[in-house]
Amino acid sequence: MDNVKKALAEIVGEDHVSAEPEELYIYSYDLGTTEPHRPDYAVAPRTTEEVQGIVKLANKEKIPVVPLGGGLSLAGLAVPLRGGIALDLKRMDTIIEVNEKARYALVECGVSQAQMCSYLERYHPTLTHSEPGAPGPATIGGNVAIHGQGDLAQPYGFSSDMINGLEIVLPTGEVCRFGSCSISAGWFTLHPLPDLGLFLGWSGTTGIITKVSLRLFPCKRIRGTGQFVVEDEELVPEVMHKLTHTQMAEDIIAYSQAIPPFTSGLHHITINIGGDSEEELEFKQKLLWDDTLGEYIRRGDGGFLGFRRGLDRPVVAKTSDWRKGGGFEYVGAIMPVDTYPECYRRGREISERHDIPYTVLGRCIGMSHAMMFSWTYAFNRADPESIRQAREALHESDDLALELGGTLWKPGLYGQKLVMERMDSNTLELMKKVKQLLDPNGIMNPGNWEVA
Amino acid sequence: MDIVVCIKRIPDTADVVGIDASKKDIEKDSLAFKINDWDDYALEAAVQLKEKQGGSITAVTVGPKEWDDILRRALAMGADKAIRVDQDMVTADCYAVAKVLDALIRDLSYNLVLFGAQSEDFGCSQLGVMVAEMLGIPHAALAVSLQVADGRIHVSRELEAGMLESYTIELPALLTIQTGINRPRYISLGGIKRAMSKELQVMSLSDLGLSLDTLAPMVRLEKLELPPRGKEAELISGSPEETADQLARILQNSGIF
Amino acid sequence: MYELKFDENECLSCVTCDCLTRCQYMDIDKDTAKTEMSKIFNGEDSFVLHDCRTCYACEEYCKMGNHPFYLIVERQEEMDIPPRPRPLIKRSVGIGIPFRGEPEIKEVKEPVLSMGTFAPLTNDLIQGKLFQGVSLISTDPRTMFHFFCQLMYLHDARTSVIKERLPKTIETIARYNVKEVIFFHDECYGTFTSYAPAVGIEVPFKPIHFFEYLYNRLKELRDEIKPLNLKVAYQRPCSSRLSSDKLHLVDDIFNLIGVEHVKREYVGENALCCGGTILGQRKEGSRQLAADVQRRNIEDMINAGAELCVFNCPACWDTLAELVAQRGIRPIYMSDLCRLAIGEKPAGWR
Amino acid sequence: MALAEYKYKDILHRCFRCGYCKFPTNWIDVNNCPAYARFRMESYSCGGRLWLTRAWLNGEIDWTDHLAQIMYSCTACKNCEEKCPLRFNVDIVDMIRATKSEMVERGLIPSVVKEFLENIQRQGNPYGKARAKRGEWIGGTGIPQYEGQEFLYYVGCVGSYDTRAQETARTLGKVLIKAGLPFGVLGSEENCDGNEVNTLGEETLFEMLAEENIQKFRDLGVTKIVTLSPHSYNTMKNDYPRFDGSFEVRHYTQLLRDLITQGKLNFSGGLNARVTYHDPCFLGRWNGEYDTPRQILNSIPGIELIEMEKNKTGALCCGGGGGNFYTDFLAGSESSPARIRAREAYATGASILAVACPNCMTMLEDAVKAEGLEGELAVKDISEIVAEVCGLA
Repeated sequence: MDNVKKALAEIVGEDHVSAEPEELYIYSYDLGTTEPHRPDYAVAPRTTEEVQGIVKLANKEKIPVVPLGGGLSLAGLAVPLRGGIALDLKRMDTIIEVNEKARYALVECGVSQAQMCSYLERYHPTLTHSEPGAPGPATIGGNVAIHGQGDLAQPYGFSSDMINGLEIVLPTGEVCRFGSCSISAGWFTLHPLPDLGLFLGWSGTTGIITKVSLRLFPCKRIRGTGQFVVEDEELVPEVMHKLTHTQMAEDIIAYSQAIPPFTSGLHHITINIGGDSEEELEFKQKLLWDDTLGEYIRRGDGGFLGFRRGLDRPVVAKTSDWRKGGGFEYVGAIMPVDTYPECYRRGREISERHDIPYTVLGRCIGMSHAMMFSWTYAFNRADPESIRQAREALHESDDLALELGGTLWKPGLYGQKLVMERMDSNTLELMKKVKQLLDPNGIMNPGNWEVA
Repeated sequence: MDIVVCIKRIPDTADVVGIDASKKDIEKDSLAFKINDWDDYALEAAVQLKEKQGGSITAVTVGPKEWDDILRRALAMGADKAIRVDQDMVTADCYAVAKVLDALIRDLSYNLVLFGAQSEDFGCSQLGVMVAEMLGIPHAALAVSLQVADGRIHVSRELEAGMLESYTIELPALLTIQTGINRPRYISLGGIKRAMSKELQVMSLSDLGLSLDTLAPMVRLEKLELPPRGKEAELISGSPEETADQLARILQNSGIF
Repeated sequence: MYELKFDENECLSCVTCDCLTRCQYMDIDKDTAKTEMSKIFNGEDSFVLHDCRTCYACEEYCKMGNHPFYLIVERQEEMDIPPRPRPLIKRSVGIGIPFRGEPEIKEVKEPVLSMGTFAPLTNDLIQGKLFQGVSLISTDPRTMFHFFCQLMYLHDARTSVIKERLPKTIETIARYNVKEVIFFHDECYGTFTSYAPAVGIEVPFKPIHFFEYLYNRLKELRDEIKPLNLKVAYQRPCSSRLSSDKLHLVDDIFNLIGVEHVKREYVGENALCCGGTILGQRKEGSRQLAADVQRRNIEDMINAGAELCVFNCPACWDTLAELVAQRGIRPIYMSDLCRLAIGEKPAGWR
Repeated sequence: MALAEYKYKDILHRCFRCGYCKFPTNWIDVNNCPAYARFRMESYSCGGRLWLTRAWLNGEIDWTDHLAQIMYSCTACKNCEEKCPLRFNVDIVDMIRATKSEMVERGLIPSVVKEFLENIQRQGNPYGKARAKRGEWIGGTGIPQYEGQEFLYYVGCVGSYDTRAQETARTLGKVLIKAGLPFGVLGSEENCDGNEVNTLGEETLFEMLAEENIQKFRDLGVTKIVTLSPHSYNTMKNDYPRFDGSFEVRHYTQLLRDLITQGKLNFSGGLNARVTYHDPCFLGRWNGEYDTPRQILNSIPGIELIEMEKNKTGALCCGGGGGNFYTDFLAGSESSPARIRAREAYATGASILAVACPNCMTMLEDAVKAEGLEGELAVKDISEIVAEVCGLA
């Protein structure tokens, strides 16, 4: 095996490849409840050319390649199920270009969310990107690869709907470019060339994203979050529907959690809005709280908790420390908005059955077109029983999401199996052909989306 | 597997060397002291053997009270017992010290005796082999690797130009250990404190039936002095052929031949 | 159980009906006041029960020793006309439940200061000479709600919750068996001196107003005081309406430390609510009213030339401090202002 | 189980490894944990070290040289404590120190660390140079021995033995003489202050060094100490009181600032230069001292002080802490923290990189050479800048 390590070292340099037990231990773990699997090598490339070299070598030696950015998918998508090369892409963290006029940012896949926020705030204050609220080190590449959603999902959809162009290293080592960048220097649009969208939502099984051109959006001078609270979960869908009608909000999230106890059983709806002037801000506040939600307030069914200026980005990963356990994992599903009440009620049952304080959250995508609904389960990393309980609760939540007619977002192995069992056979067959076409040697993140 | 390890305390000159008034020793007042490097490797070898085979380790030295510190260190490293023969023999030769160690080790129960290959101060590298002869047990010097198996020990010795000579020797036997055989572990101050409770036995020459006058050295140290400073030095550089040619010319003109 | 002492004859014989005629949020003449108040004590519905902004002021306006506001809140609960939406009430009723653990009752020597539910502020505010020798109770955020006076439920038409939990709080404080207790917040002080007697709840210790303690302490340290000659406005909290006999201490302290209490319209009995509870009330236009009240209050301070805005209630602070700062007036707690006067540097003060 | 004795066994598992600890306060890059900046492998991040500690003490992985090197590449710069969002963040650096002491007590440490500690055990300095030579830096400067003067000027190992740092030690001595400060030095009687020994995990050796120093200071009647290095300042201010050695300890910048404001040190000239200042971790993040050095620089006419993008709580460590100025685990690449920091300093357009610590001095001066910036960016200690404008250079 050593000649592989030597070859890898020639590609990325001595310092950036390791087969030592320490690196293999760390890269075998997801932060959630997924069982760890040791890779054979941990490699940190700096350029697209180095990624190509690694992938070509992997083809020659028939070794799996498992790409990861922050490795924070909390679904085990970057756990090397069949060993091989853990490909840490975080060294590819150059912000190549920010085009103010066309409002896009061309970045290497390893640019972190926090770095993007900080860079735009400092150099392009009138622009912002859809920040997913994940911990800072989560990467732009990773987020689009799993169809993530951010705090602009309500007006503009999934992060993967905000792509102007992609540079991909195919499983056989060639570099492809998709969008205007494939025929000109500009990375301003993904459409309308023949659509070859085969690399998102595949959990890195069809290729490695090395560059992303991400759409940016206007950033208002004053941005803040208002909170509305209701007790009856049946109200949430209609409130979300009315709020999206105003087209004034940037992000609408409904969440409910057992801790702290005074919030238990209540549904907090946070609404992000922005304005360049106090007048614009007040105009939006009036439209949202008075004209749209006024009826609920007057009837006493819903309460306005106030508007706080400033957005807390990136969101602090405090959830992991609730039970002093250092860990949590959640199932994310894309559900119809009107399933919120059922998702909440059934989710609470699952949590109570596994003695885990319930935490659920629904983030509106588009004009109430859908929502990302998450069931979160904290666990104590030092207590295997609590990990087992969390894992069971996660699987029951996977089942629940599909039972209620939803689809699973970034599913782990268990979820992928459920989805493939329900998927119509022709689509499944096509997936298999695409995978074989792109990855003849089956080296790309094997074990994921494996059609029998 | 019972092992005896003989260790020595030497000054850590740290390139500050001066001759003392007696002209027979170096100025020691402001110096710090440490265990002889080779002996550290010997101790580590013993501890590793004990960790694999079990048994006991006795650390032994011949020297005045201040030498207890290297015995405490040996105990912290893993020795079970320490013995110091309370006699300052720094100016004595290897033969005299060997006589003392022979008398001491003869009464101990051992399968293996380990010495450092040489000492950093005088560097005679004779003491170990002398004691082996006196004890009448087989020995090997400059050991760079050792494995023990059913009563015998497989040893590789270091010769010039990286050549190795390997033996299988019946126990009991004596080995002198070369540096590089292992990586001696660090001994923390806390470790030394924790080992304070272990036994450190002090014996006198008379306990061994010896006295100073019966230990006449075969070699006597007459005078110690610093080498005179050279007047000038010339650095010859270039390829081997060129340097050889220049050297030849210098030697011819210097009138040595 | 714990009947509100209310004598309707006092009202009938009242000449001015100040309680409603001087209300800052409803325009009511004397006759309307008389009829509405009689409807209220007869248990009939009245627009006053719907439009009341729970600013406590009528407790102070009533010179007949009656309790118009406490009565209004009781009726609101009886007729289920809470000023705030039910989810907000459920949330604030839940906040008052101690989360985990029993308070650790230890031996304390007077003077004793209770931080109530503002334990997290202890480290920043309770520092320096002013508080040397003071024993503190309720400084642990996890158990502070055992010392909660519950009076905030007057904003939620939940006197039942107050009457249910207040006795337990009093019993917890009484277990320290000290004769006198200084209360950091006006609301605690108002509960034990005004509300508890009004509903017949016995208070076995003597409450001391925080400003009374500060004022006496400053007099002891008189020679260390250097006049600050700053222009200050005071944000009077709603609960201070229950202890109007102690309001003079504000100016006593200001004079002692050499600050000028600026002349402004909304001061003393005309003080404006910080808008914190109005914001979420059910009545139409509440959000804008809160914003308007806050704007008028702050502009009043600016026009009067205030450099600092002095707070004592952390809820007022959370609502107004940032807004005040944005308009160039620096927010400061009363105790920190006093520390400045004796040459100390409060936390975070540049 | 080894985990049972580990000091932080109850909170070690609470690290979620979310990775905040790699960022500076302003989030601008992911390079503020020096070890992670150098190797860019997850194992080298602070979260990686905590997980590996747990794995080792749990028996999931064995001790190896590589594991020890990962632990000892932590420079104890406290960036992780600044950025970790969880409540145990104040203990993180000590958690890693406790891992190192687990290794020390088992004798399983990298040989260069063994050398470092044994040299200090014998010669009182990590270089293993003779104790007798510790006063040689004084040379002919006339800096007096300590005989009860008001201030003890404590120099430290790097200032006493490292050639470049010796110049700084001498310069500071001359400045103090010029200011008429009654002070003296211990010269060859001075011993290691133990700060690095503590961060390397040799707890008993640290205790011995601290107790011996405290006893020596007490015998000599020392009450006020001014240190050349923030490392000595940190341990004497924060740790010595644990061994009831309470002295009035100041870093020399704090003393110079007072001397300047009291008019005891007036400048004969100015210095027209663009200067950027590097916050040493043991002055900044460990002790919250960010302003004093800047006040000194701003008080010198002609100096234009420009801040690097990462400064104060978000400063990038020079990579010399935790013994790394000697063990050099982070050396050997353009992504060595010192070289990243040198590039950052150069990018401000400054011609002088001002430092306030002998470790930073040696690390950053080597880095400037390695970056080929020798003629364009000069690394100067604040005492040297003050000396220059006082006509002492």
